[in-house]
Amino acid sequence: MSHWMGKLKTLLMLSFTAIVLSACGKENLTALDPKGYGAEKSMDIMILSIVIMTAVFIIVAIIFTIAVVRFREKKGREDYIPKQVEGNHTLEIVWTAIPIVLVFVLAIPTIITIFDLADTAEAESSIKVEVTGNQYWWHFDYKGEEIQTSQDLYVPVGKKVYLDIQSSDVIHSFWVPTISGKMDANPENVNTMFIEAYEEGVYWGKCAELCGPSHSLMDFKVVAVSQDEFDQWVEDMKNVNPEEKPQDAVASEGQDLFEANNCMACHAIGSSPVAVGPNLTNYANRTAVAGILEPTKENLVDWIMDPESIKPGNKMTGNYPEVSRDEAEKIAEYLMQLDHSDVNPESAGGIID
Amino acid sequence: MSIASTQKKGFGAILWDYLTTVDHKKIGNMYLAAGAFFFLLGGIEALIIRIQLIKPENDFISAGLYNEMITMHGTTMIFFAATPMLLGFMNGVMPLQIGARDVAFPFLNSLGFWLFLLGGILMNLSWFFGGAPDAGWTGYTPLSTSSPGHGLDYYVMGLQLSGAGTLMGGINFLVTIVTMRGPGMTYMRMPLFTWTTFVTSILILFAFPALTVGLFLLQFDRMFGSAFFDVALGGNSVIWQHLFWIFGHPEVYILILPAFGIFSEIIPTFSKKRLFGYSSMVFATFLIAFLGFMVWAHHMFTVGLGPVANSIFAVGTMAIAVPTGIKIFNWLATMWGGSIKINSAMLWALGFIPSFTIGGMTGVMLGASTADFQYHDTYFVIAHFHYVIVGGVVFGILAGLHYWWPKFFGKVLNETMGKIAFWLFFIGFHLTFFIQHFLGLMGMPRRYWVFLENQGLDTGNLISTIGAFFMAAGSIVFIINIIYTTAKGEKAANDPWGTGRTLEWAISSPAPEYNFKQLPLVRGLDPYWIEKMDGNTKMTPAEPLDDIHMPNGSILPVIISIGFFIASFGFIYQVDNKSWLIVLFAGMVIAIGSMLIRSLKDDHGHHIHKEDLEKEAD
Amino acid sequence: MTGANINKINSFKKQKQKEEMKHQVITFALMIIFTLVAFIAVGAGMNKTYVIPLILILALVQVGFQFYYFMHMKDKGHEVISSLIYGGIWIAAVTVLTFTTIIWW
Amino acid sequence: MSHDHSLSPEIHDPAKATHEGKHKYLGLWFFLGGETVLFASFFATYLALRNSTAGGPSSQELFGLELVFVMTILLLTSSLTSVYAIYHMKNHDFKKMQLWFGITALLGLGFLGFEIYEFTHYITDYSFTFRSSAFGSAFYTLVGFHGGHVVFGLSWLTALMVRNAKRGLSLYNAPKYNTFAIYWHFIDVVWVFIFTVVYLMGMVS
Ligand code: HEA
Ligand code: HEA
Ligand code: HEC
Ligand code: CUA
Ligand SMILES: [Cu+2]
Repeated sequence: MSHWMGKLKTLLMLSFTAIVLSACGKENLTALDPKGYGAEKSMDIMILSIVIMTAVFIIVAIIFTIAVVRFREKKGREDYIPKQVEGNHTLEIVWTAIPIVLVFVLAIPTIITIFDLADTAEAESSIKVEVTGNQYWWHFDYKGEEIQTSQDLYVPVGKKVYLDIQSSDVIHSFWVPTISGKMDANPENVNTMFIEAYEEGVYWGKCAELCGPSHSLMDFKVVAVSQDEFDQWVEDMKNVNPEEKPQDAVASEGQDLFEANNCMACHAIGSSPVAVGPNLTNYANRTAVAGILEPTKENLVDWIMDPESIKPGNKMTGNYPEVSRDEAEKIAEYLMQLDHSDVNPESAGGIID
Repeated sequence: MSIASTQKKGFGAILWDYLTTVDHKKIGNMYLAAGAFFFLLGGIEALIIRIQLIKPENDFISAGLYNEMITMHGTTMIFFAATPMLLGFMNGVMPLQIGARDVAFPFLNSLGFWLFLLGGILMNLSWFFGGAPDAGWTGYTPLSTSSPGHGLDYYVMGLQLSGAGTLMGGINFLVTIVTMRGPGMTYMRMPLFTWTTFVTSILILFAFPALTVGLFLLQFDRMFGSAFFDVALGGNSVIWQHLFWIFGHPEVYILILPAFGIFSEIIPTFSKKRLFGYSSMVFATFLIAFLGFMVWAHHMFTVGLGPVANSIFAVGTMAIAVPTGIKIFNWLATMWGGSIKINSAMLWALGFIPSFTIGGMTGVMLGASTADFQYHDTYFVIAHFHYVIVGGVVFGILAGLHYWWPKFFGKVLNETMGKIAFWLFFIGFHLTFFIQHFLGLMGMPRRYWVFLENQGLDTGNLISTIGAFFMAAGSIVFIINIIYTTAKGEKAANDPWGTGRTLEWAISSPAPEYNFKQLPLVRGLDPYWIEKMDGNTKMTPAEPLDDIHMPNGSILPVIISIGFFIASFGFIYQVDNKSWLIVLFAGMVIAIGSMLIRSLKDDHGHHIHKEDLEKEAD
Repeated sequence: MTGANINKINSFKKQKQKEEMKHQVITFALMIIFTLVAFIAVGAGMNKTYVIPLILILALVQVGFQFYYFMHMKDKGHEVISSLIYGGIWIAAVTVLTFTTIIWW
Repeated sequence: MSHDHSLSPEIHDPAKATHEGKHKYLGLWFFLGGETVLFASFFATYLALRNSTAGGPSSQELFGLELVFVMTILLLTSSLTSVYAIYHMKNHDFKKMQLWFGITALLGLGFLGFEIYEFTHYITDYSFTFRSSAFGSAFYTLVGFHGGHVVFGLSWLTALMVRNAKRGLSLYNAPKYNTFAIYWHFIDVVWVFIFTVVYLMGMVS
């Protein structure tokens, strides 16, 4: 019996380690490979707690195993009545005291990091972005810069960026696992949190609070670029001219259609307070269409023609005149040519797919 | 069994008997049956969830339906499966354990059950009337106030009904334990399951009102235009979260404490050894309950309550590890030096210890607020609470079912099938939920209808889904076992395990209507064991044989509950059309009218006569 | 027991009840006074920082009177009851404290 | 349980006289423990929302001392009259007990009348309703739930008095009256907090 048991065990162990190793998950999405300040602090506490937990679990497992193996009812001694032990004070004190100590060991660093992460001392001197969660997309408003973007949040590497997070409708939660833990976007108050990316990259963001049918599709990105590139990007974004005519005819027609179909009522290009729908400035450099689809023209056309099939319950569906495929293609062409900056996801190392 | 059942009854008579019964054992069985039904329902919903997540971007069910599915899965499992099944055990076992003939409020007991059942049915009817609630079992505002359709209205009314029922149960058990302990049954001689029933009832008493208030506010906002959660009129959505979790966290201890009680009965019985550290077990139970009220905001670490609040609640949360640890180690010490017999009931108990310990530890990890910024609302949390709930509560329920089945139904469940069911379920359970810890940390938030391709989440989700089917297989084997045992099983002895320690094993299986012909004299902890060790086969009676006073059955609880059930529809639909107010009033008239009848009509109960009792065998 | 005995006991009991009733009336009078003080304090436009703690304390004392005298919580056989009520009050206090501190606006 | 009925063949301590009475008495007390949390939740919600007037009338503009004072005195007095009723119950004077409970009911009714007047006053003269603002919702809900408890108490008392009018006092109904009295005091307790926290504090800040 023990023969095949042993083999089974090794097999299990092997597959387990295989899973765990491959299981750090996707780089730039996983929380297990932190590349930002908040994520790193969380990781420290995680590691500390896992060490404590593993130790305690091993102790429990050992006592458990010995008890079950050694004190099984013996054949032929079914009538044996063990001694009826009432308790043992020393033991009971030991297994009360040790967990208390362990809890303290975990609690103190936890409290220190809680206050560390809530520190807003540098908020005034840092970049500030107003983050608004909307049913199924994120809006970013760079304070004092007149820059508005949606879905892609550009930040400089190695700098604290303070986010003032709020919601325009239901509760959402802003989460970029590799960079930082999450913070809720509430409708009635502003939560402030800072993020700091250590490395350049395009990091996945997720909405972590149930917010309706398309909650699972409310992805966004943090694009961390070097300070120089960031400055460049800010400069470019400030100089966007929303009226600018595209070069080629198709795109130009697209622009007219964009206006004719009332898209402007919800979508701004350039810095404009309109925020019913995502700001479409610099659309050519978007990491994704509607947050989740690959940034191709076909996907964009699909979106414009039938957003409902892509994001159920989104707030664009049904609020604009029907567009034909031909029209949609033209609009897409126009949007795909909105290239307002040379700093783009590629500058941060590209979207990892 | 009792006098009445010696004659064969027709189906109608049996049905009437159950509709009108105020017998705590029958009510207990009904709680178990209804809870099991809802467990299967919730389980099927779980399977649908897992099928949807079997591969990336699956479209097995639509996004809206998925949200309904998780909401109904969570709500059904917590409120209509786990809680009632545990109430079933309390009803069926606790009065026997303290040597009582009945509970303090038999009528209220029945009313509580029917309110729960109709609440559960009401909520599930939403599937057929335009869609189930879809804001998660936590129903966070303003998503829940703005959710279109009537799903959330069903959620409010269903929970309100069943919550009222549960509250009645809690008060009933408290009074029963305080006033109806038999001769010699002092507090510190009460079996642990009775203790946990007591403490759980206190938790119910103090936790459910917060939910009631929260639901009222939600109901008023949705149905009568108030502005508690309407930000434009100064409302505040965080109030709901606080009220929900002031209830919600104690609720998880309402689930786990009775399960702890069950294990504290089973482990000594099958280790043939008294429970190690009885008094510290009692103390730990109280401490868990007390701390349980002081930690609710650990569900709200990311809400933005500020570092001070987060620190306080983090420390409070971690502190619960201490009393729970005391319990774990006491169980281990009980087995240590014992003579452990491993049958199905014990197997579930043994499976519980490591599984729950893992779940508890991830709980403490979640309590470390800084780390929770990463865990929160991901599959790590899903993994945590299924480890404690399935590995703790469901294992506890299954252990209890195997253990007390003979006492409830007079037959011993089949051992072979019991073991097969355990192993299938146990393996499936770890397969499903262990991997979810990693899924969460790899960036998979919870309540996700789909996960995207190429995010490294495929394998984990596949394994998880496979595990769920193992659990389903285990459940099916258990169902077959029940059917088989009912049809073919042998009649059980009073003390089928031979090592029973508490009073319920001193009487016949199933227990007679009046429980104890003569109330037994309790001489210490584990009274039946004491008598057996002294060579007695029976408890010493503490009173001469006499007439036994019994409460009368009544159909009113059913009618009252139906009245409120009807009124609920009035509440729900008067939003669309004011003429539904008629239904509301009609329902209320039925309910309140029946309550009046109940209070104005004297009901002194009846007696079972001494002469009839003498005819009955022991 | 003889009839005379019962009568004796009864008159003894009556006496005791009269006494208790006297206490009840005193309690009531105090409650009315507390209420008056609270209303006057507010009506007279006293400073907010003093008035709020004052009226809260008056309310608490009054409620104590209700529980202990009118509702007999001071009597024997109320041990379980009072521990439960205290439990309820504790949770009530924690709830109110949170809602007045960590809920914004 | 308690076999010392010898001392009191009558209804000296209705809370312990019969099993059923004892159960009811304890059950009600435990229920009140739950009610404490229930009202605490309402109070807490009110405190969190009392300044959320959304431009509508605020507590200072609305509340007046006189009305609340009269209501308070009515309810407090009704507490005392119910104590008198119980006093007479313990002395086996059924008639007087009914009388004092009758007065209790009238005082409660008076309180309720004023409350209804107060609400209509706010609604008609200030257009301050349940839907005006979060403050409005919280105010009417808290005070209204208390009022609902008064209504329930009055119905309970009426039912008891009518049902037992011809039956006199017995070991069967004495515990019922006694249990009611405890409930009635609790309603008073809640009101003490309402007039303090809602009205008085509302007028100061
Ligand atoms: C039966 C149900 C049950 C039980 C018993 C528990 C027990 C615990 N839970 Fe859990 N929990 C849930 C059900 C339960 N939970 C549910 C349903 C949710 C999610 C709700 C939702 O959002 O939908 C949740 C969520 C949840 C969260 C919020 C996570 C989030 O949303 O971000 C947290 C955070 O602190 C938490 C903590 C704990 C802790 C510390 C315990 C402790 O009680 C555990 C104590 C036990 C042990 C620690 C093991 C034994 C001890 C020892 C062997 C001693 C030595 C140990 C140490 C020194 C560490 N739980
Ligand atoms: C008591 C509580 C309880 C129990 C027992 C379970 C049991 C299970 N739960 Fe769940 N679960 C919750 C409480 C519970 N759960 C809660 C509160 C949530 C959160 C909801 C929310 O986010 O709002 C949740 C959420 C939740 C999710 C996350 C969904 C999401 O966030 O998107 C998942 C996913 O895997 C899951 C899976 C499971 C599985 C596989 C089981 C299995 O253990 C189930 C095993 C049982 C069966 C498989 C049944 C077998 C039935 C049959 C075989 C049918 C036979 C048929 C007939 C006889 C007709 N549950
Ligand atoms: C009622 C307002 C509204 C109108 C009108 C509207 N949209 Fe949108 N649009 C939205 C919203 C809201 C979203 C975000 C949807 C989501 O992600 O949930 C969106 C998303 C988009 C996106 C994806 C943005 C991104 O970040 O990738 C594109 C492209 C788009 N709309 C194009 C158009 C075009 C073209 C039209 C006109 C034909 C149009 N929209 C009309 C509201 C509107
Ligand atoms: Cu936004 Cu989920
Ligand atoms: Cu919790």
